[in-house]
Amino acid sequence: MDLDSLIVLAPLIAMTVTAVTLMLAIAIRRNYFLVNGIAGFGIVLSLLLIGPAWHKSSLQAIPLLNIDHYALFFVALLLLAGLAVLGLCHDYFKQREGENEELPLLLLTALLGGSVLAASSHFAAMFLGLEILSISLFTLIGYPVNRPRPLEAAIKYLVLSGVSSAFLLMGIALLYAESGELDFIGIEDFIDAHRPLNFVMLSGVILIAAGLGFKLSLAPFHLWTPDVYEGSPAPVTAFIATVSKGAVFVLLLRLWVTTGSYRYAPLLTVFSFIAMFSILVGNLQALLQKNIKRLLAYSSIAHMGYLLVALIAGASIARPLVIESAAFYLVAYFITTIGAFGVVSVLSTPQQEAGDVTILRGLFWRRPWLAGTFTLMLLSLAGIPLTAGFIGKFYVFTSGADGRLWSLLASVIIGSGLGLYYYVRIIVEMSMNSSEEVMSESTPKSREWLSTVILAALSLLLVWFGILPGHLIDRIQSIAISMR
Amino acid sequence: MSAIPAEMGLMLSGLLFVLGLIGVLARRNLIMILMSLEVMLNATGLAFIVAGSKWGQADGQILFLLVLTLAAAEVGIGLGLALQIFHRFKTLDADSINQMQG
Amino acid sequence: MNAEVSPAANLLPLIIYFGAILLITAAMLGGAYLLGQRHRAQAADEPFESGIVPTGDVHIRFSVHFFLMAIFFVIFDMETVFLFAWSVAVKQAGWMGFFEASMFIGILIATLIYLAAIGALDWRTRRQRRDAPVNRP
Amino acid sequence: MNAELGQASDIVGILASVIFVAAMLIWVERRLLAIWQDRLGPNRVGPLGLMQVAADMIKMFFKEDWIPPFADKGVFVLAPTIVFITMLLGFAVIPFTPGIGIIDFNFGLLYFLALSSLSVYSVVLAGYASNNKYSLLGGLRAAAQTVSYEVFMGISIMGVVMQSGTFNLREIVEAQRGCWFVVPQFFGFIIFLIAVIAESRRAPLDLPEAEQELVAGFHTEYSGMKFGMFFVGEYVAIILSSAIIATLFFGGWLGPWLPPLVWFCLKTGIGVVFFILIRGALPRPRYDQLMAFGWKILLPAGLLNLVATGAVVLASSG
Amino acid sequence: MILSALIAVLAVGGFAAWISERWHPNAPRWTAIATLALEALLAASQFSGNHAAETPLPGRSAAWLAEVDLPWIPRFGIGFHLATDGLSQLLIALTILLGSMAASCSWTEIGKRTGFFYFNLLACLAGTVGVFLAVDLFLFFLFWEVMIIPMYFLISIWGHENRTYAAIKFVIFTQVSSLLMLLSIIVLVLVNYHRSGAFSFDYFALLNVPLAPDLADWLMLGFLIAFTVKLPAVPFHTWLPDAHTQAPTGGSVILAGVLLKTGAYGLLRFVIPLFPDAAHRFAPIAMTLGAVSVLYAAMMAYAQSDIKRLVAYTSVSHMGFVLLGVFSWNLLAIQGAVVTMLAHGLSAGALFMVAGFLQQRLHSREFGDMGGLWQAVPRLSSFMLFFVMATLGLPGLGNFVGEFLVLLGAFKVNPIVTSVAAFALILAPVYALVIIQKACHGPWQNRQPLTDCGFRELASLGVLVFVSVWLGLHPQSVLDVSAPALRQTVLYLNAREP
Repeated sequence: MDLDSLIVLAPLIAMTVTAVTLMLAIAIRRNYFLVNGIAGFGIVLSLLLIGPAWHKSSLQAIPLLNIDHYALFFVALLLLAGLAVLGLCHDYFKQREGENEELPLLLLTALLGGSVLAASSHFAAMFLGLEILSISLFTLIGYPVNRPRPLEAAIKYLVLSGVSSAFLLMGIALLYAESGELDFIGIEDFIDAHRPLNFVMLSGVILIAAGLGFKLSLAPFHLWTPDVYEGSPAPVTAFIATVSKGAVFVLLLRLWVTTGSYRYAPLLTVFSFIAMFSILVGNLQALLQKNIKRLLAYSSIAHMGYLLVALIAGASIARPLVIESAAFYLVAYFITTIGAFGVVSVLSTPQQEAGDVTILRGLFWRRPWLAGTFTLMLLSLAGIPLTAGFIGKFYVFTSGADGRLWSLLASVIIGSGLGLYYYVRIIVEMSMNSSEEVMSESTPKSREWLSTVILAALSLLLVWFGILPGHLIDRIQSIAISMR
Repeated sequence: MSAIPAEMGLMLSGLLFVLGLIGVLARRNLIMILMSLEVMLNATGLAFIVAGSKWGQADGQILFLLVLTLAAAEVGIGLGLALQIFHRFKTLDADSINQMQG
Repeated sequence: MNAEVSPAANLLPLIIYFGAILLITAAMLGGAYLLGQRHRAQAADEPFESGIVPTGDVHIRFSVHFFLMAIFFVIFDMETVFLFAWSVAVKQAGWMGFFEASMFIGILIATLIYLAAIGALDWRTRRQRRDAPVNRP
Repeated sequence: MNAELGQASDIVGILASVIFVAAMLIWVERRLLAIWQDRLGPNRVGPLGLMQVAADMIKMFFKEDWIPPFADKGVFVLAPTIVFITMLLGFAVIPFTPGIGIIDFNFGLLYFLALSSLSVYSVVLAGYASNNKYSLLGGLRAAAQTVSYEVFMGISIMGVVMQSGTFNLREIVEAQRGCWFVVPQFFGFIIFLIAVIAESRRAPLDLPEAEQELVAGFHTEYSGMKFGMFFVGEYVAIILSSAIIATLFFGGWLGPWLPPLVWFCLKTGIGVVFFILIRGALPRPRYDQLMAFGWKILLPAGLLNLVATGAVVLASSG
Repeated sequence: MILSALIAVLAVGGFAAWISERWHPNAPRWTAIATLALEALLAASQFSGNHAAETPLPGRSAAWLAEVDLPWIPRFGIGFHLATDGLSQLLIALTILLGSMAASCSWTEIGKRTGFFYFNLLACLAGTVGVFLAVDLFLFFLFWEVMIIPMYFLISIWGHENRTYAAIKFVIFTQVSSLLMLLSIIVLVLVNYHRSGAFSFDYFALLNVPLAPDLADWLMLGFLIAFTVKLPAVPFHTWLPDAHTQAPTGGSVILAGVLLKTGAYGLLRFVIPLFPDAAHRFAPIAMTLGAVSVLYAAMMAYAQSDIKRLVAYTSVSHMGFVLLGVFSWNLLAIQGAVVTMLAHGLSAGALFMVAGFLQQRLHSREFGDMGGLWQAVPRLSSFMLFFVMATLGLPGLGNFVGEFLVLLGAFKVNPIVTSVAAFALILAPVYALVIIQKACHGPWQNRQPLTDCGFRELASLGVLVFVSVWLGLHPQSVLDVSAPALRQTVLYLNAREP
């Protein structure tokens, strides 16, 4: 390992060092603001270090990690998301009793895991990243231990995530037994040499798909999602929905593209069914929900389905377009989801987690800016123009149409229609006249200025990328082309 | 271990894996579920060892160590959560903990 | 190990040794069972609690520290495994490996400091802690 | 592979002598303690009370083989055999002399560590199966103590492994031709010594069975031969620990003039006597002190020792 | 640049209206009026500056009068490309007129959150103007969607009792259908991309893409469904009665007067030029749908007891004429369709205004609560009578001209369907009479006296009467403006026909 590799790895190292520093800082003195400050500083530092890494990033730093532009772009995205979530957490947990200093620490380790995942080019790294991420998430979800819901969510997530990890590992083991390779590139060579898909390989790949499907909450494996979303503290939910899923998707995309799994037609069929299923099930179930977080959970299932459409389209369209579509969609999805859960987080009080839709009634007239932000986020989720979500959906449509996936596109359209119904229903709820007793509720504004800043920034980004996506597209295009 | 064919080892680990999965699905006690989870993870560990020895590489064993670490971490947090759950719900029965539905 | 000798043959002495130990154990227990006297008395069938009549349930609630200790053990024991691997290969791994291992150990020690600071390693009861607050690290 | 190892004579000889010595230790310990405490000790049965062991043995065989009706019977019987068997099994890898020993195992040290951790089952199961509050608490204490010190034990001897570059106990002995490892690995030795005492739950670290608090801890409900197994198991553990210490830190069979076997027995014997001396000399710490000491001092010390050793090994190997 | 200003003024005015509520609750109203006045000035200067084919754009056919073309998302060849021809000019003029009407009739009706109301109103108008101007398909789609959301807010916040249901239905119908259109656009672009190697969403670049017949059919269908939903034609019309009925008066006016026209505009601007062959194959079905709409909606109108609902069904009926005309494939019928669009915008808008004024006074839209209005509010009733007559196609008013031209043109192509549609000329008086009879005649049964039209109402309705009469008496002025554009459309048809 020489200096160059060190530079390339610097963002990850910075995160690790920050995490350890945080731990020691807590050991010396518990101070919520200090700890949050250090964490924020660490994330910003990592973000800054991405700059030098970007110029050196053509090399495979260590055998396990391939820190190319693709990885760095997503690491940056994850870090930014982490920063936003950290801000939301700061306001959310400020008022809550208990020792909340460890939260940023866990957030950092989870981010580290996600970043490793985004950069991994080897099953061992992938496994490590995934587990660092998941294990941090267990604790993050169950962080408010004195409330039953988070506990329930945490144990559910733990068990199901454990099962999915086991699936994933078994799949990797089977692949390894068959090919003798744990490297993505090695697997590609293997696939090159032995075209037919035998039983062991197939079961291995299916198990891996199931394992990743769990983490992405794709349809037959989605059962944990609503409960976990509902039970987790709102900022943590934002984290799960974005960083965790995003990192896994980034990995899935790299796995597919580098190993050339597109060659196996049966896999495409399986994935198509998963995508269709996710879109339909997610949207249909979301129709029935009365709880915002559950609703967003089902909607995120559907969104993962949309993303998968872009992935599947890769079988027959140019590779850069696939990566471009997925990347833009992810960016839009990140902004939107964090924004939406950010609003939920701001609405939550230490006494009561914002959940039921009725809590939104009349929000437009009580807190117009908050309601406006939420509306914007919902419109973006629904894919209405002038928001980033629309450009994302446009990308999905383009790649799907280019790949001639008509049935999938049909389900995307049906899903969007259904989606519109429940998104709009929330907007309706917000624009209803609220009863007077709710009106009189005090709105302590000063305590959540950080959340306000974050939400404002997210809204601006959302509209900016919706109206002038050119810059982002250029950047994404360059990473899409640079990926081997 | 060259005396034992790799297929047998894989089958054994597959069997353990399925047993663990059945345990996770069928058991109602949280501790039992966690234990079944461990069985699943260890089954994958076995599969790695078998695969590694089939190719004569150390990679399988290294991954086995990683799997063990994961299992340890998972069970650590899992038991911690189980303790809190028992403290709060006065039970470890998975069905009575399941309050969120829909 | 010698590659030509099959593992089973290699382990043969150990297996015989194990068999012998089992035999001895069985002989000791079996002999005692056969030779031992029998008697019945009412008090003998009660759990021993320093000579008084046992009270309460056996399933007492015990300190959460036992539990913490179990978790720490599981985690730290796993970490030592990695150190074991480094120990045998310390020369092959070279200085690079040394730095990596030092980082690993550094993080472990940082964790220990953290655990000590939050009081997770403090077994004293609340009363003991109150009586001797100076001792607190 | 050393073809001389693992002969039938080795197996029988080792087994017999270990059990014999362990039994004799009952007498030795009582005599020695008595001497240090300025009293007589067992001296009625046979010359110097030497036949005391035989008498105890016979007594045990004829005592009632009592299994409490409230106990979990299968586990209750199983528990004492575990410690007995695992400790005896530990001798399989001990390199008595270049030609004596049961097996030459490449991972001998790991094997020893594995067996010594298995012995914790014995106390936990005994505590659980007895269905007695004292037993349960004792068992838990024992478990916590044993597993904690196991971590430090493993780490403390890794310095030795580093210097010799192997887990094979025979090669470790050979590596000490120049200098006994007790010199460069003095810290490791101290940690290991403490860990071993805690591991075998000997006084002064016998908190799990501290009679003032817990009657007799996990073996409160045991009597007769099953109690005897715990009892003998403990002595076997002492011998095993001494043998390992001799092997790892004091050059095993190495030594001038005398034959290897004698050297080995001598070193082991000194170790055993030292253990007994410690029991007689030191007071028992409080349980929280014991645990805190382990985690807060021994573990970091062990880790630092490891780092330092690594640096030294690397520096000296160029 | 005036073209971009046309959109920007409305958008900025909308925000200004929203913010101005802070100082005075009345300020948004004046801001809206001022914005619309400015918009009218801009439009007038734009349209008078280059009249009817005198200044053709270089490289474009004669019909195009002005354009703005800025790069926007170069990755996909998307540009901010606006252009105008006679057709869009007419529709923009209609939009501005009805926008002012909507602003005026909301003056007293909307008491709460006026800022946000006028913001939505103006935003919706901005979107509509954008739709009429955009010649980049991506941009068109964008404006198409943008005009829906404010309208949704208008209905769901200020609407009547059943507003939530109506608003959601409206959004879902229009959105899902527009997604089909988006898909068609993308596929069309991709076909062009694979042929030429460059992405382009430009209308002019996509005009001459050769398509396989069945692909063309599917793509055309995607556009057609989006436009017929908006139009609406019969199978897709069910959102309209709900939306119109539940919307506040201003919303109804915009919805009926302007938004429906975007569907017809889309047919003329996109469906026929982009897919002439496919459209031609589809023409008989479309005409049948048109005829069915005409008749079915007229019959439904007859059965209504809610005045706004009745007017809503008459809209469907009139839009059936438009569909019929557009697919009749000759200049006469298409001209008729355009005139019908304008005339219907005026008459239906006015009727919704009347209905709104009545509701403000009676707090009901049911005919059962009316009757005898002649005595109570004579001026309002006479306006009502006038516009009902306009709706049923009284000669001398705009609707008559439009329907007559459509039937005339369509008869040449498909006599049977045309004859069936002509039945509507009989049905229309029937429902018209229903309105007059139930609402105006009979005894003034009840209750407190009502105030008749105020100056504001009088002025607004008066303007509409004037324009309507002018359209009926001097349709040639309108026909002249739209002729070059429509002739171009017909040219596409004839060029492609085998």
